[in-house]
Amino acid sequence: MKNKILISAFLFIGMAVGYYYFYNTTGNVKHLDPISFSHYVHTKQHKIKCQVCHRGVETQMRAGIPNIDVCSMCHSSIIDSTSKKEFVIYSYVKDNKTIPWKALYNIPDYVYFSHRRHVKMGKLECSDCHGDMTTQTSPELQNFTPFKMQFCFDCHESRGVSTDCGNCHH
Amino acid sequence: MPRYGMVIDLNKCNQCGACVTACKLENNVQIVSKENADMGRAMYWMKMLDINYEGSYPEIRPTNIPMLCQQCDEPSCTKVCPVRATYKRDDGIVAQIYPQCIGCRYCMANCPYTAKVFNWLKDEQPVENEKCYNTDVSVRPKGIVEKCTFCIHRLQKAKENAKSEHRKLEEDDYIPACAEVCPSNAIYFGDLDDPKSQVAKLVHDYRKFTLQEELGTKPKVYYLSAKSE
Amino acid sequence: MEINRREFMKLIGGSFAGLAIGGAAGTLMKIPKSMEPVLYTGPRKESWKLTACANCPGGCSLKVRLIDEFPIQAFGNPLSPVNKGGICSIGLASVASLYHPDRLTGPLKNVDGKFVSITYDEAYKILSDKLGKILSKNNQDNIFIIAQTESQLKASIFKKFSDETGIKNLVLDEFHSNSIYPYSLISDKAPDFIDFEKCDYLLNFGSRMTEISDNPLYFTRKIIEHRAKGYKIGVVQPKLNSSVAKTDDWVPLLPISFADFALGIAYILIKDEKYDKNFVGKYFPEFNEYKQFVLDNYYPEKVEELIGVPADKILSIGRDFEKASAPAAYFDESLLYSTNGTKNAMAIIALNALKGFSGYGTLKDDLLKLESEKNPNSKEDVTFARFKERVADNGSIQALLISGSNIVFNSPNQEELKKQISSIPFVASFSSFIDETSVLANLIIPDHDNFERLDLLPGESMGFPTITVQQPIVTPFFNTTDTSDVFISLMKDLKPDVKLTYQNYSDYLKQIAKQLYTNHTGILMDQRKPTAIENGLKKIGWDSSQFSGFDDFWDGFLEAGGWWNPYAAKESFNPKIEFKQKFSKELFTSGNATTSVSKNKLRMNIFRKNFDYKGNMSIYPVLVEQFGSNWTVFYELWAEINPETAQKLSVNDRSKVLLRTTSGNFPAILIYNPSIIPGNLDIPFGLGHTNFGNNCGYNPLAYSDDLFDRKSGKPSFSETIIEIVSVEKQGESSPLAFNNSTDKTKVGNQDRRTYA
Amino acid sequence: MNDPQYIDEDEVLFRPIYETSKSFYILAAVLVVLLLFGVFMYVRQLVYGLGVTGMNEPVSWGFYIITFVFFIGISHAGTLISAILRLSKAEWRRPITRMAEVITGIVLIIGGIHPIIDLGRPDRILHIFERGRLQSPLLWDMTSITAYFTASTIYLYLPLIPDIALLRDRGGKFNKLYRILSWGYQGTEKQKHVLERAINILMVMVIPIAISVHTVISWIFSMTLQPGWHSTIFGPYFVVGAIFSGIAALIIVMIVFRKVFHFEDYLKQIHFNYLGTLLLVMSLLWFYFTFAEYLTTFYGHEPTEMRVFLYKFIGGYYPFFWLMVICNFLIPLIFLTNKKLKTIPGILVASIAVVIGMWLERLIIVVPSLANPRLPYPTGMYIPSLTEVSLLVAASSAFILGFMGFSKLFPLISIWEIKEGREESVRVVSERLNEYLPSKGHIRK
Repeated sequence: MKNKILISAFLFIGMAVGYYYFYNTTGNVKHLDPISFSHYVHTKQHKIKCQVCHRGVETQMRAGIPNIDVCSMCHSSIIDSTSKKEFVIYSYVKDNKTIPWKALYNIPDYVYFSHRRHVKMGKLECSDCHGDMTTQTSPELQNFTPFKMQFCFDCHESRGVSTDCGNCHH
Repeated sequence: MPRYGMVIDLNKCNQCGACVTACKLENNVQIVSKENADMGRAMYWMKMLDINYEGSYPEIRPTNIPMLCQQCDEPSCTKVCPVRATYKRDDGIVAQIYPQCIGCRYCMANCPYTAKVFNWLKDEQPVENEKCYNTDVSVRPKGIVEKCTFCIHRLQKAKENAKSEHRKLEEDDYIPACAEVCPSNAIYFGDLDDPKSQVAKLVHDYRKFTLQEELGTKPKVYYLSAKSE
Repeated sequence: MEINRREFMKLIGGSFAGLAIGGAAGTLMKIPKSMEPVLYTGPRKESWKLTACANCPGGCSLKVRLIDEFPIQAFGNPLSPVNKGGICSIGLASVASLYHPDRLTGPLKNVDGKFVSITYDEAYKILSDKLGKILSKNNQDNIFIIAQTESQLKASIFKKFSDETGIKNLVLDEFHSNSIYPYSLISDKAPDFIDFEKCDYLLNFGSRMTEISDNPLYFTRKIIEHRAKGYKIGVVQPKLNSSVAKTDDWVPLLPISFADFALGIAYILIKDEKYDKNFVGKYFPEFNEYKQFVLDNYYPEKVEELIGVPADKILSIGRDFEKASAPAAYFDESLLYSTNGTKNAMAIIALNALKGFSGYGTLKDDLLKLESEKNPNSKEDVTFARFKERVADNGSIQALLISGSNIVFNSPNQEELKKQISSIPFVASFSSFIDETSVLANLIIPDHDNFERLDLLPGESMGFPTITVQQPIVTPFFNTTDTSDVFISLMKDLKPDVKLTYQNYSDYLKQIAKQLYTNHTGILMDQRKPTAIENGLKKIGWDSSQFSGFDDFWDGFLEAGGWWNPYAAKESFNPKIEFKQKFSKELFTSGNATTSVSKNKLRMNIFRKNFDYKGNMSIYPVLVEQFGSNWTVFYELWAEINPETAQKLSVNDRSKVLLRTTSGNFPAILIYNPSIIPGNLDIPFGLGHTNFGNNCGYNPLAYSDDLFDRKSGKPSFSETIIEIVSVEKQGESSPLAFNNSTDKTKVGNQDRRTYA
Repeated sequence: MNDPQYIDEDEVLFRPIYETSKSFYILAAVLVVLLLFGVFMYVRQLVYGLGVTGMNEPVSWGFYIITFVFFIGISHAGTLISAILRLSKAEWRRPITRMAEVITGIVLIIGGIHPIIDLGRPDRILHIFERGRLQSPLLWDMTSITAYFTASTIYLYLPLIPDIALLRDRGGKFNKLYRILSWGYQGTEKQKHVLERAINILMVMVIPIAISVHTVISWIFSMTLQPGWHSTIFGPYFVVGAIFSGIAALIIVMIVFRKVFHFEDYLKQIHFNYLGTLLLVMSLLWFYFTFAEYLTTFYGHEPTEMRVFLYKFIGGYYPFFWLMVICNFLIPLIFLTNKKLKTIPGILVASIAVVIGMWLERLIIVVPSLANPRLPYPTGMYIPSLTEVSLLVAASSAFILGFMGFSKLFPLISIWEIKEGREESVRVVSERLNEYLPSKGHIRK
């Protein structure tokens, strides 16, 4: 009897988990990038600013994920021949191939979100939403923040920014 | 706070239909198949309302009206929405929040202008149109209600651009697609509360009328009748 | 609580089953519609580029929106004097053609009825070998070129080609040249524009000025202004369409009787002696004969008897025309779509001559020195009529080159024409699609899309010269070639001794543009507002713009999207009118328009919709859906009928009917429209493509009788007798092509050729 | 409770629980198939979208909303009738109340699901709770239906407790279930007293809730600006219609079970006569409301209203309109006023006609108004698709299945009330009569 209850409980939990997992696709999707990119090396060691690679962050809606046109600025030749990683990036640059980065932060198409507005005009730090990337030595596997509307909402409310639905949804 | 409104001069409109096309393309409005169109599910946020004829042959002239969401000041659709998927913004635009909508179609039933459309089926767009989707506007999934929003995505962008240039939003910054493309400049758009704007002047024109005035919905889309005398 | 192995397995199984059920439910409930945006990972950088719309002769400047270098939307360029930010439906939709799944991705060769992909070099070799062989046997007369292009510069390349190679049979099926064609028959030149500054009465004969004309958007604005000034507009049109809706007088008349009407108006002018005696004496040598002819035959009552327009209507319009100080009787290409087309045009030109062409103007200087004008022997244009004669004469044409024209779709009697064309030994097409015509070709070398091509679109219809640049805003997606380049290299290969000052088409365009630079006139279509001093300087033809050199000018030209000269000198239009034939009853006997249509025999009046004059609207899904949306008819052909006529025939509104002409039966939905001429059945043109686009509906032209204007060869749109055979049951509908367009991207091994 | 006398007396009422015939299984199988087909069609609708229905642009509500209003209407059978009868101490109510209450319970579930079926995005149903807006009549509706469902379920359950106790004491299958559900009811005086009090409180409570439910449903329509809907009498009109269809459904259920389970001793001609009279009264009342509604429309002659009016009377929906009038008014009038026809089969015919007629009435209310919008937009035609029809069939089979299931678990006629009636009602009624009848001595004096 008790086991039956237990089994049905498991069944129910399984259903809930499955439903949630398949229904809820925004965020928390594990994936692997083709290159084990280290933010730490770039930002801390080489003192490169975020907007150098994420070029649209202050001028555009999208910050943009850099591709070989950006990478080749430094990696047009092998800088450190001992690094295996560098060979990988160089091979992409050499073959003029697009690096198949995986976008971790995806915003649904019905949301209007502009980096320029938040970074340039709203004077937010990158780390406010993305966490401190300068310490990351490998690509992130999880969103720093769950990009749910509540997250936007809390911030907007605490800063007294408009929370009118039509300002962000289209 | 502005109060956006539109004036359509029927004396200038020659029914070319550019506004209809522009609206469909700007807002990624679905193109439906023949079966659905025949059932009355063709989706138009802006449509040329059926032609009426005045007079008798050969002294006969068509009258028709480019019809869009009337953006009422007293909208009847927002009252009945159970989840606040449609509501009136402070600037007068009756917005439709797609991820909120549960698809009960109560607002459609209560719109005296039949201006709302519903996504009956999942969209199967022709490839050529899919590639030309406007990235500023979401593609609505099946099962939700949509309607003209005065191209609210253009307002979102215009506001940001104005702010980045440290100036106020000017009249030319924000204009819906239909008004932009109209070849005969029959569609005026602007702030009704700004006495300097053209729409504010035109709504006092003696030819002005609104649709279904008696219902008290106070549309913000005004028409200037075709009588020129 | 103890759990044994079995229980444990049950637990695991239970949770997995739960996962499966929940997952299935979750996926189901999610209602998967996360449309992967086309360029999802890109930075979605927005940019705007200017180009020109080449879908009609208007030459509107387009402002194209690109996301990550891919065009997605087109709007009107507000700085262009042509369209001032306005744009029509077809211009808006035009981006879609770039991504059309049916677009050809490279040259094709027809091998035993199947199209096989080949490289450009192979294709070019076949073409030049074939032409070289024919030319070497001095069979120039057996080669035909049919070219349709909105660009006069491209047309001049074709002319140059025909001059150099001696191929006289060049049919330029271009809106502009068609509209001035009737002038070439009776006068030494054609007017450039309606002078709206002077013109105070406009009588429009059959031109759909605001939709399908020389410059629809300009006319749209001008007609509103014209009326706002208090001037009248009269229209003689077979259908109450949007060009008529905002005018003062509408004379419902079929094109076949336009000449009678024009002569009726002329009668009033002559009788009232209100014509321009000065002009007539100077430029109209045969006036007395003309006068006598009109006075004898076209008194209003007679005209009423002939064409059924009430005499008082003729009188009132005639009085309006004669009262006006600068009236213009306007017509354009549309007029030629009638068996009487050229005659009508001549009568209208004569009518204008009575008022000294005072409503028209012309530019003092020719805008550009085009290539072909150096050769006077290309004056005489070959028309479709000649092609029809020759193609009917089996075996006499050895090669046919078709560029930009879908003649099969645009002709009546299509089955016959198809047979005739496929009997030609060598047919080369430069179409981007496998359309009704190119399916018959042996060789297809696809042209660029409008957004991938460099071209200049000059225009003079506004009273000042404009040149809009059509420039490549994307690098060509596929292995396509600009047709002009093909012809230029053909010219070089076939006639090696020809000295060309340019290597390719863009060189040629630069040469032309250099004329603008060296002339130092006009301004670019950019935002710079010239000062008063600059204005003064420009008026006398001195350009103060500081360009460091031609390259600088060229860059600015491309960036601004065009050039115009608002200060161009105009002059009034004084042509010499010479009727080569004497006025005679044979020339001006009216068509049998008034012969009463018996019982259920109706006149089929084909009309064009949606700015679509080439019949290629079908490749834009958004326009196809919108085609009949005013009548809530979708993806289907409809026929409009006057309710009174319909009641006599006892057919109901919105009933499905089967229509019969001598060429066959086709279904349509009958629609009551009180503005239709009684006895007419108005059917839209544009649907019914069998090879590309949305192959829905029917092409009424395919069912028309083979009637055409004997001079220009243009098919008649309004003279076929049609019959309502039966009222069909509901349910039958034409197939819709949306869903089966998946495999069309692979064009190479398709079996589309029906005539092997 | 082991007294054999009682068991013998009402044994026929227990029999359906213990004896199941072959035809029961066959019927159940058929109904389950129909139900599953409906479920399949619904899943299909989930996958392809609401486009699989026949709804379209102006006619954005169809069968689902009609069925919803119809089923919620039928739910009034139950609680309202049984509560009113209980309240008025009508002794003939005793064998009826249980069935009436069961109808309410089952039908409310089925009806309540329909708005969800109608949603374009059922996965977002929780938005109603998260971000609900009280301005929307839809939300009032949801609140009142939930309240009504809760109240009526309890109202069904409470009078069931003594019977469950009886079943528990008899032993046999489902004993565990009965033990849990009977809450240790032993029939002591105190328990009886508490139970009766609870029933009394609930029966007073249920009546306003029930009336509010249908009024609120009518408000979904009458709060809008649509011609043909924007009417003040919609509230009472809907309530009357609801009770009307409820009684008809109750009569059908009673006649069917009387025949199937041989309840002839309990459900006698007199019950049907009384209910038939009630049905006749409601029919007349319904006609009065309908007449008033359409006469004012016709007399006022407001163009948009007239378009809807004419659409119903002579336009596209005229067959349905006149069929509704025949079903709801003429047939009941003929069968229920004529003594010869007012037999049990006659009453059955009238009731079936009324059920069909009332469904048509909902159709007549919902569709023509939507099909004739105010602006001269091409009017829409509504033709239901297979999905909608199969879901209607599935809803009906669910209703029957629910009843069949209930009959296998619990007695369909309240045994303890019958018993109580047999024991006490003669005394109670005579006492009551004596209270308000003038005594014989009075006359003499």
